[in-house]
Amino acid sequence: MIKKVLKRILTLVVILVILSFFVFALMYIAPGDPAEKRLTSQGVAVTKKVLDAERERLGLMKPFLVRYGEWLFSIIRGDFGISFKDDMPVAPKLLQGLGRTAVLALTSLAVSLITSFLFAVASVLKKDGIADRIIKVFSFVSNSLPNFLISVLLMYFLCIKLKLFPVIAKGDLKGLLLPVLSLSIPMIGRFIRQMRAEFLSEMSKDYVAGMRGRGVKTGYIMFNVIRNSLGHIFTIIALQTGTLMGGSVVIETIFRWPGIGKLVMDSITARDYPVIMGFVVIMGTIYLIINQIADVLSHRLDPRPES
Amino acid sequence: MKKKKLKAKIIILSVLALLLLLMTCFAGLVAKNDPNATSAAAIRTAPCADYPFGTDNLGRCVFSRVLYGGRTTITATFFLVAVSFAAGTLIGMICGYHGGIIDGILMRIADIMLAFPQMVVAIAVAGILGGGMKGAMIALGITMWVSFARLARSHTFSLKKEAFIKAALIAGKGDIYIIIVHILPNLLAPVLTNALTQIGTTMIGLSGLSFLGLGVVPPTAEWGSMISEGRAYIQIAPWAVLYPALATLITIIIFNCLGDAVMDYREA
Amino acid sequence: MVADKEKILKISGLSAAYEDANVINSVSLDVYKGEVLCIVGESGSGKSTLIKAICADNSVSVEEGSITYKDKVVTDLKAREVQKLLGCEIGLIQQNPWGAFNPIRRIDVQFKETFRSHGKFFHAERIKEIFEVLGLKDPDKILKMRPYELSGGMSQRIAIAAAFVLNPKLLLCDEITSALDVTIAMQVMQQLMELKKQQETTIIMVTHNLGLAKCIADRIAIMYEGKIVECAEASDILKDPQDEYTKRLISDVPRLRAI
Amino acid sequence: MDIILEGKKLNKSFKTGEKKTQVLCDVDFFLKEGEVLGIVGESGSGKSTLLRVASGLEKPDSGELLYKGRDYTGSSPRQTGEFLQILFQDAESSFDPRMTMERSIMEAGRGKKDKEELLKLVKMAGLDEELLKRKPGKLSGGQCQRMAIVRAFYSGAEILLCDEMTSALDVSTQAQVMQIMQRLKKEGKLSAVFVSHDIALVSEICDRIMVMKDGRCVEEGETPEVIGSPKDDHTKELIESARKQSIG
Repeated sequence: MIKKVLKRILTLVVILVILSFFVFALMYIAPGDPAEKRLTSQGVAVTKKVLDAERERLGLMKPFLVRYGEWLFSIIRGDFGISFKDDMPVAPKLLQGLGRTAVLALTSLAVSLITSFLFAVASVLKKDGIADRIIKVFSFVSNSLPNFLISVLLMYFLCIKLKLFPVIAKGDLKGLLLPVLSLSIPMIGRFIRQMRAEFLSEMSKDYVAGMRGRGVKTGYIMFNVIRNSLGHIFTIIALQTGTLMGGSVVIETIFRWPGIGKLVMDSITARDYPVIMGFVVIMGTIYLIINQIADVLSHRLDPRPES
Repeated sequence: MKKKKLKAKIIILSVLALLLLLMTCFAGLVAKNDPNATSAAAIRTAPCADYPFGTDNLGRCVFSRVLYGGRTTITATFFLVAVSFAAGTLIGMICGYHGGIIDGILMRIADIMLAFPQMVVAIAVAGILGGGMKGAMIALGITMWVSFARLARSHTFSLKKEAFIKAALIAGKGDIYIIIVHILPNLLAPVLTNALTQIGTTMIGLSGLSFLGLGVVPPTAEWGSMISEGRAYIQIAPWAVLYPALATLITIIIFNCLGDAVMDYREA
Repeated sequence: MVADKEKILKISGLSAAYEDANVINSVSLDVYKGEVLCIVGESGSGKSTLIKAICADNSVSVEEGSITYKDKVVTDLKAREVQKLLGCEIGLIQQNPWGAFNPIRRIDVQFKETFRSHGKFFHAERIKEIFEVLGLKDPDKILKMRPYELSGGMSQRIAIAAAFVLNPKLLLCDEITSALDVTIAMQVMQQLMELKKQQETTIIMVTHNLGLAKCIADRIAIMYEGKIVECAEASDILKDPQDEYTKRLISDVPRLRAI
Repeated sequence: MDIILEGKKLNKSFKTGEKKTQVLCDVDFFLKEGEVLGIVGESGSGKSTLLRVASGLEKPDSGELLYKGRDYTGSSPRQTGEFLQILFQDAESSFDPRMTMERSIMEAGRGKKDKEELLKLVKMAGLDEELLKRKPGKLSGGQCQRMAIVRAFYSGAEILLCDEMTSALDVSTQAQVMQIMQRLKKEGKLSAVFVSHDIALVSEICDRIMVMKDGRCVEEGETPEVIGSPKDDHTKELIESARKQSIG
């Protein structure tokens, strides 16, 4: 058993190293010279001498692999380097942003999971009834709505037309509602469709007919169907967190929610590479860990060897 | 009986999709005004005769920008889906059929690609590489081919066990003949259906990146960036945002509907 | 001899469709208490759909005619009543040996669900008695296992136990040995008959295997393209079949040469 | 009648995870020209594996395979396909779903494009010529299996390896297919290995019978001997079950 766990951790580490190398290499091939940009963005006249001194200070002169090695070890020590924009260490800014993004992302995830689970179960129980059809149409449309579109529509109707909410979120609970709604609606659509498909495929299995043939109550049957589908549902949720991360960047920019997403968007316009790299490494790591957990859970729930 | 109804649905939707493509491709004929021509006099005018969708903050005709923007988004999406489809299916087929080391390496690479959250990678790549549709397409393309590769691999894997492949081996046919004549045709249907469903998601991704300013470089017209530009003055000129938003929604829904209908048809 | 027997099931003029294909047309059949009736037919003859119709499976749409079990008209029962009926009155065993239980949950837990669905308490002794008759050694170990860990023969025996545990009056068996090897199939059949004698259950056995029907059936009904073309005592039907299709069916069965 | 196909001391095992299961243990078999050898056994007895090994689709771990005395143990399906053909249990899936029957059969002809011979074989199999233009999905199981027989003979193979070829068919369709096999046998055109779990069916068509259990050959001999006076307990059990279900 331990062998399996070790193997899993090893793959996790290997992928993380490759992830960091990919991100670092990306910066290397980026157009323009970061040192020059930093100087111009601070309004310093760019002369050869000043430029070389700046490059030296930022360590841009060292060979690529050495710089990558240094950067990797510093990340492991939790030091994400200094921001190009304001020379402040990047790590605290990223972590603080991460905290606020977590609030937004986890609430949206929770909201979406609960609603979509209830709708999925309801639509499977009353298959081809009116409720099922409405839920199918709703989930189809919401699954086709990009979250930036929803936020614009919500802002237009709720803030401007009905004047229920302030246009700029003030970071308080009321301000949280619109961003959460914009993030949740597409997720609810996607979860309902995937969960419903999972339940229906499980319902078509022979053992459900077998249980009905023994007069087992629908409650027990549904419990078994849901229990068997949980494994796949965890994988679906884990994959969905990736899209959720991307979505939160968009939503935070729109609603000015001060999370890591907004931070990275500002740093992109300011060409602040350490922040961008830090963002990708942190998000990549979280995403990997979530997927590994989902993998372990689904194997625990359905121990049958892969047929 | 159910099949007939589904077939009709597919035909209607494909006609709609085609109509959409034609309208955007021949935008020149339909839209009179030049999409990038600004006019100080006509800033933020409401929809009227010569500006059917009104004008935006720089006085550009929203109607022609929606059509030309459609062309950018749809062509970029189709190109991206087509490339990922071709690359993914080819790699998936080879891995599925030969197995062994090639399969091991390529699928490990696919796992690594899938290990990154797609949008996060897209933002990083587009952000660092700088704007332009090319950057956005590379960003999305990196992870998109994987879904096609996985689907093609699993189908090839199950097809390989089928008796008619064994019969072809006994008939003295080589691997390449078997892949092209037997595996590919039987593979096309499921993978093409997947391609249809990918169109909607890709469009969301591309317009999302443009919305963040990481996709299209102004002034070229693109729905995502139009919505992003129009958002600031939504109170005064809502039409500059609502029409591109509507266009995006309708296009995505048509392609998702088409994808769903084809999937149901194949299962019925 | 059969006339004075009490009738447990009456199918009159039943026409039904399955997956929008008209599969049963005007079938009438009476089943008497305590007998073993085998319905023999090839694939597509509608025999499985008939079984599904008897246990009011909602995938079968009844167009005309009715099915009456004792005094209840099964085709008109509401879902709640059907649920009460199935299990303790009408039992069902399917072809897929792993089709009775959820493959990844413990067997005893699932037996509990069956008992509690009928307002009864988990009766371990009763299950072990039936396991004994079915030749299942070490019942305690089996009860703790999960169905996917079992062989086909064992799974089917546990499915039979699950059907008999609530003492149903009428047991429907849909091709229950087709997925098993011939030798195991014969053992399972004998053990099933043993349980039938103990509980005086009436059995309707659907199969494509005429030879198997000969071994266990009191009466045999031949089904072809949704109709019952012939129905008579097992020995009569084999010695001098009346219907053309039955004759051909009997002649087509391979004989053990050089006996 | 000399020996056309032979296998000596064939072994084969499969590795699933850590567990290694031995599926064939030192199995010998031989087939004479114009003769039909029956291989009977229950699931897991290794009868189908033996057939797949003999066909070249799978390689044995050890042992020898001879075709008319020539060793073909390691050869590929392409080479074995010159003198043998396989008939599968699921006949419909032995044809490419997207190709018409005619094209599939022509494919097995290794370049031969002889419409007369094809039509003659189709008539022999009691099938309508029109079926050649259809795809497998539009044919019944029985029709597909008969088309598979046509394909086997069109490819010019001398030996037919039948892997439970009628187990998926109804009794009446099975009888139709077996009639064709009987006619081919009478015309001396059929040398075949017939694998099945149905000992009664095997006894009707095979000259010799081999009984397999857990990867071993437990009994082998002329049909009347094996059926009349079986020596091995497993064979007795098989015959006993078959006799109980026989309609007489």
